Amino acid sequence: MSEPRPVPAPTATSPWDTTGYWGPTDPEQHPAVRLIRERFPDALREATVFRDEMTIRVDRRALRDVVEFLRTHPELRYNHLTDITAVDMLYLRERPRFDVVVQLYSIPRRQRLRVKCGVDDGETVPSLVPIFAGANWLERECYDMFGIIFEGHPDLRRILLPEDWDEGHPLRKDYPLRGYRDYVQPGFESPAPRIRGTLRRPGP
Amino acid sequence: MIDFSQSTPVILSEVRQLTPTRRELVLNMGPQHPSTHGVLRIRLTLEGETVIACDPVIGYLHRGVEKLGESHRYAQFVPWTDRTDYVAAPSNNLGYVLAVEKLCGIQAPERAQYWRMIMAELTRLASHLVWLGTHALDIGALSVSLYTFRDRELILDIFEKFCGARLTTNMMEIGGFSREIPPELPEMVREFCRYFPKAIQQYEDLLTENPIWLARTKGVGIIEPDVAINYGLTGACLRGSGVNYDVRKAMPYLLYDRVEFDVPLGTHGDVYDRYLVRIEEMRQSIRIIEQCLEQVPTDGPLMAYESQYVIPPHKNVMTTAEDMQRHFIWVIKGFSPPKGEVYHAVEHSKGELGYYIVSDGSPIPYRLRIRSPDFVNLQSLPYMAQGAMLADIVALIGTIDIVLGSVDR
Amino acid sequence: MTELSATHFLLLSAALFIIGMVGVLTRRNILVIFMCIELMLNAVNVSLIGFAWELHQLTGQVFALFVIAIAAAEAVVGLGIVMALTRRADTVDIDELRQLRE
Amino acid sequence: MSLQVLIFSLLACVSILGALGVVIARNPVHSAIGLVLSFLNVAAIYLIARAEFLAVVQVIVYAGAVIVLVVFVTMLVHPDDLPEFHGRRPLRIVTGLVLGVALLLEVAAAVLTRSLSGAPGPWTDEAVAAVGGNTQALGQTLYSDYMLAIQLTALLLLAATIGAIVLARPEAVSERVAAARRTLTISLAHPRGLDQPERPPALPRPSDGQVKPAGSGRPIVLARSANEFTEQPAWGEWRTP
Amino acid sequence: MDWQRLLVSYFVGFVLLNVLLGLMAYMTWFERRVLARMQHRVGPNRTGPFGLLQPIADGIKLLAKEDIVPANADRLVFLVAPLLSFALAPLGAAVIPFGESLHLFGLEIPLLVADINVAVLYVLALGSIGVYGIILGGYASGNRYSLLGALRSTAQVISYELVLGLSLVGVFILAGSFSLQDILREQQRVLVIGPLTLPNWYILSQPLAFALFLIAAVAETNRAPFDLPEAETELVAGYFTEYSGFRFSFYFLAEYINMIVVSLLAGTLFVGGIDGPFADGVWWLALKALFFLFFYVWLRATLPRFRYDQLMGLAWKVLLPLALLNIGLTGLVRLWGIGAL
Repeated sequence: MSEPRPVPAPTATSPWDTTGYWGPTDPEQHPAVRLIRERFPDALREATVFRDEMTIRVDRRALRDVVEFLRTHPELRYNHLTDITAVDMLYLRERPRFDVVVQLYSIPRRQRLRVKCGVDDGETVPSLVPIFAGANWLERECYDMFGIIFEGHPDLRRILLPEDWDEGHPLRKDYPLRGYRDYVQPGFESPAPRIRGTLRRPGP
Repeated sequence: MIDFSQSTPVILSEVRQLTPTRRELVLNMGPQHPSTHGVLRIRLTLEGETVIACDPVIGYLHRGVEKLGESHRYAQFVPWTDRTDYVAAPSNNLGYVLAVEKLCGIQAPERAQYWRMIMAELTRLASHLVWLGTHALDIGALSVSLYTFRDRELILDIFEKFCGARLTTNMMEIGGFSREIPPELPEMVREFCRYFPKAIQQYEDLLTENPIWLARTKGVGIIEPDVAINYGLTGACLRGSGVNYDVRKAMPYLLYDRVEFDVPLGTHGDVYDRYLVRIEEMRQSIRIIEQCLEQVPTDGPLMAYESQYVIPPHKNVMTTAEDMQRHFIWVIKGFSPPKGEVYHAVEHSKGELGYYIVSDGSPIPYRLRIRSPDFVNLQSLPYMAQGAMLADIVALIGTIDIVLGSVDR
Repeated sequence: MTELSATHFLLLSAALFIIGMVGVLTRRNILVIFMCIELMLNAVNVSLIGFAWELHQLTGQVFALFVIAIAAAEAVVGLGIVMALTRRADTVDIDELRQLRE
Repeated sequence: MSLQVLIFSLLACVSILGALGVVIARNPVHSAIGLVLSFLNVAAIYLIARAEFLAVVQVIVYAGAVIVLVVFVTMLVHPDDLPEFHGRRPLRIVTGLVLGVALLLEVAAAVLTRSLSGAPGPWTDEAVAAVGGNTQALGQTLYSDYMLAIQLTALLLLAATIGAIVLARPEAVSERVAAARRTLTISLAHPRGLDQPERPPALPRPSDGQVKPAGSGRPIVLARSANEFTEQPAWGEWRTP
Repeated sequence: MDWQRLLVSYFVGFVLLNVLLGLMAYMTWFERRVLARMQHRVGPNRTGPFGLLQPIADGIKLLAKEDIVPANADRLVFLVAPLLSFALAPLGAAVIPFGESLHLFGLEIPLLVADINVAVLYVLALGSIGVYGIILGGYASGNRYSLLGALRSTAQVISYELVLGLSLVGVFILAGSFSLQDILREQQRVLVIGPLTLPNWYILSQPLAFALFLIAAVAETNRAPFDLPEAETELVAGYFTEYSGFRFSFYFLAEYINMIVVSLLAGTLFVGGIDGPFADGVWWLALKALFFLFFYVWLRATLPRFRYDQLMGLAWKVLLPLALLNIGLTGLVRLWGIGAL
């Protein structure tokens, strides 16, 4: 049995590289990169393109300012917050541990943009809630799943997991797939014996 | 002229703790409640019947689909997408499959793309029918729900003919379709397209001019366009407010740039407008399906067979050693897309459904994020519920069109 | 007392009236006081009807009718006052602010 | 003892028990149940006294409207909000009881030793039957001899209605919502916050070909391309004034 | 002699009660079948021929269910409230005339339990007492949905009873009596307008009152589109959320019996009751009542539900002024003798 054929490298002719929905594929040509470089020379870390998707990495402290700038600048107008999420980079790099990923979309210009910032455990990211009301639940979900603290969020509490969930943040890479222990519903701690097919309710 | 795209700035007032005064009544609506469309729970603070505060509590159907995605191979995850928005499974499949194809840099053949469009639009119809039925039922119109579910059966029959399953279809495959289209399917779809406009007319006869329906929906749950954008709404919730954002038009995927259709926009942004918009969307979907049926080639490949990322054709597996090996590896080990990250969105029946995939070059996604539309749309419920009556809450939940499997993932 | 006479009615009326009066004097819940007042008004009606019956007069019934009408009016106003009072007693911040301003 | 007296005594006893229930029950709703019981029995006693119309009116007005309203208010208000008229002082209770018993004895003595006075009226049973029944007889009396009184009663009811409406009028909903917006945020991260945006000038209407009448005089706009209505929404009225 | 009449009355009442209960059971069957037809369904068709045994099966099922009392319920009130509702429901039928007297075994058996001269007021009084079953049940359940349902019901019933009563005043003015016998007798006369010969049914002379009565009656019986006290999509089941088993079935029975009684009343008051072409008789009343019952089901299949404030607004801002207008017009017509045909 022979080795499988190696995976071919994606070619530039792939149909996905020319959609144009993310602006120019050359970072130098991209208006967002150019304007951020002018406005926030210190904050811009890098700009990368994969499959025509433009990703800008900024300093975490400048995230809110950059997004606000992207939203209000008349040439950019990324006015629609599509998504906020995070990636646990535990197995991919040393530090910082997480990437916070913000997907933006400009309704009038019909272009997307991805803004990223790295954040380590214990560090905070400025919340986007003062700019986008829609960031509320998305940031809560990030906090719930990764434990990333968003500074300035008005109501940072768990959203998908129960409020009394005390065992860390499940989308972290070091979180076991089946959890640390079986979840026991409060009030059902002792195994209830089944009597004649019905579940006996535990007493008060 | 206002600069509409730069919506009004958000000024945060202080957070109100949900401790009721004595005049107020806290009502826990859900998670087991007939009209919260599943296991949504809403903590309502009422004064009389007027809603003072509204705090949706979600997560009762959280199954950790994203975490599961990080432990399944790419092709194995497709059935999981069915389970997120279970009333519109093929659209979920489509979003995920397109994201993986983008990550791999492959594209399905033209014929498969047309059939994907047909199936996606049929899914939109099925999902809108479920929405219309439950929405009308919430407001008290009993019969509409039975009519819509009757017609949804026809769509599910088409799905069953196409892939054997009705609800969780697992229909799309990475690279196209590996099985031939059943020969009688086009006629079935055509028959449905001939029938369905009459059904829409029937629903409209019951609701559109009904004075009680108007009283219950007009002027209720208004979202201004700037607020809608600020909340990140998509789908009919955004278009009901008059903002033209439809992923099919704005950034066409598949072959949506080859078909003609209009994007309906509301003019008042209330529950009634979102109802009108969705009704019109159903008509436009029929238009798209009819055009697709005209344009789709009758034969041709359905799968990007030449690629490494797709399952080899069944016939070749049986006859050639090389394809048998490929098949074996594909099934046992999966395939490894290049390192990178992609975000791909499709216009789901509820809004923009996006899949954000980070690949580290292994056969398993490093991170798989589902941007579900109703999760984001549901955030606008407290805004709409402000000062509404208790009975409006069910209309508002209905108008957002949530499926808790998709909200909680 | 073997035949029914106005005396029976008067005794019943007296009993109801005095129970109502004791209620007004001893209870502190305004709604119960309110009900006791209704009870007293009703007791008056009983005696009116009793007399009307014994004397073959309709005047008693007419007066009872007026008493009922007045009781209804009284109930409406009284309950309105209760509602207004509770609204005032329960001060949400808005009310306090308004009171401070004035 | 005739059957009539027996029935009367039975009804009177239940009625008094109900009345006692009003005074004794701790829960105002239980008090109301007692009151309804008492009223229903009194209505039955009215039937014995040949006052059918009054019996029905008693049920409709007292049991069906007044007490229902009381129960309604009881369920609506929080008991702690109710103003307290006087404290639970035992002295007052004892005084009330003693006073009540004394008065009862006094009145009973007066009633039992009374000498009948007053001339019998014309409305014997036969006379009532001749005009068609109690209702008709009452109506004739009411609308001839007591015309002014009934007009005054109507006026009184009108005044009471207006007074009650004024008293119980809630703040207008819009006012309440505005107050809520001022002091409390309904949603966390409310997009409007404190400021109301300025009312923008009239927006350009979409061209007629795109406007499709959809229902109830309201159009929807059909966007043909992706570029329209992205800068400006197809928003008919920005906000109704 | 008096004792004999009393016994006969009791007997007629007993028969009527049983007939009503049977009718109520088959009303549920009728509603389910008709609703199913309107919704492209089949409805119950497995229990017996055409599903005719379905109500019996339902009854057995409900009786066999556990009778649950919630922990924080007001126990006594909770237990008594459904009985109250149920006990009051059939009483209204006692004053409805089902025909002339029968002569059997030398006895005169009137097809009417009680002829009282305030019959219509009596029915209204029963309606106003009947609301206690709902209020107390909702209050005693110790559940917020129930409480909201009870509050809604209170406000709704008070408002619509007013409309119901006022809509009937026109009929009283024309008939000059509260007695259903008299009203019926008035309607049996023949109205001759030129070449036309019409029955003197009050639906012809009081169409506005009839419409108002119909609307208010639907609201009074808490049926769609006025079924707010039990709006299942908002309040789960409103005031009977916590009820189960036979206590639930009491509320259910009461609702359907109320529907039947109101239909009979509408048939008697406005369309001539037992009066009809060919041969007068109880079948005409049954036919008319059946039409009203069908109307109930029809409404339920067609219309969405009102909102609470819209419901109250409808009662006080639309129906009440219309009812007053109707009274004024009828009074004027009566006064000037035009109506004395």
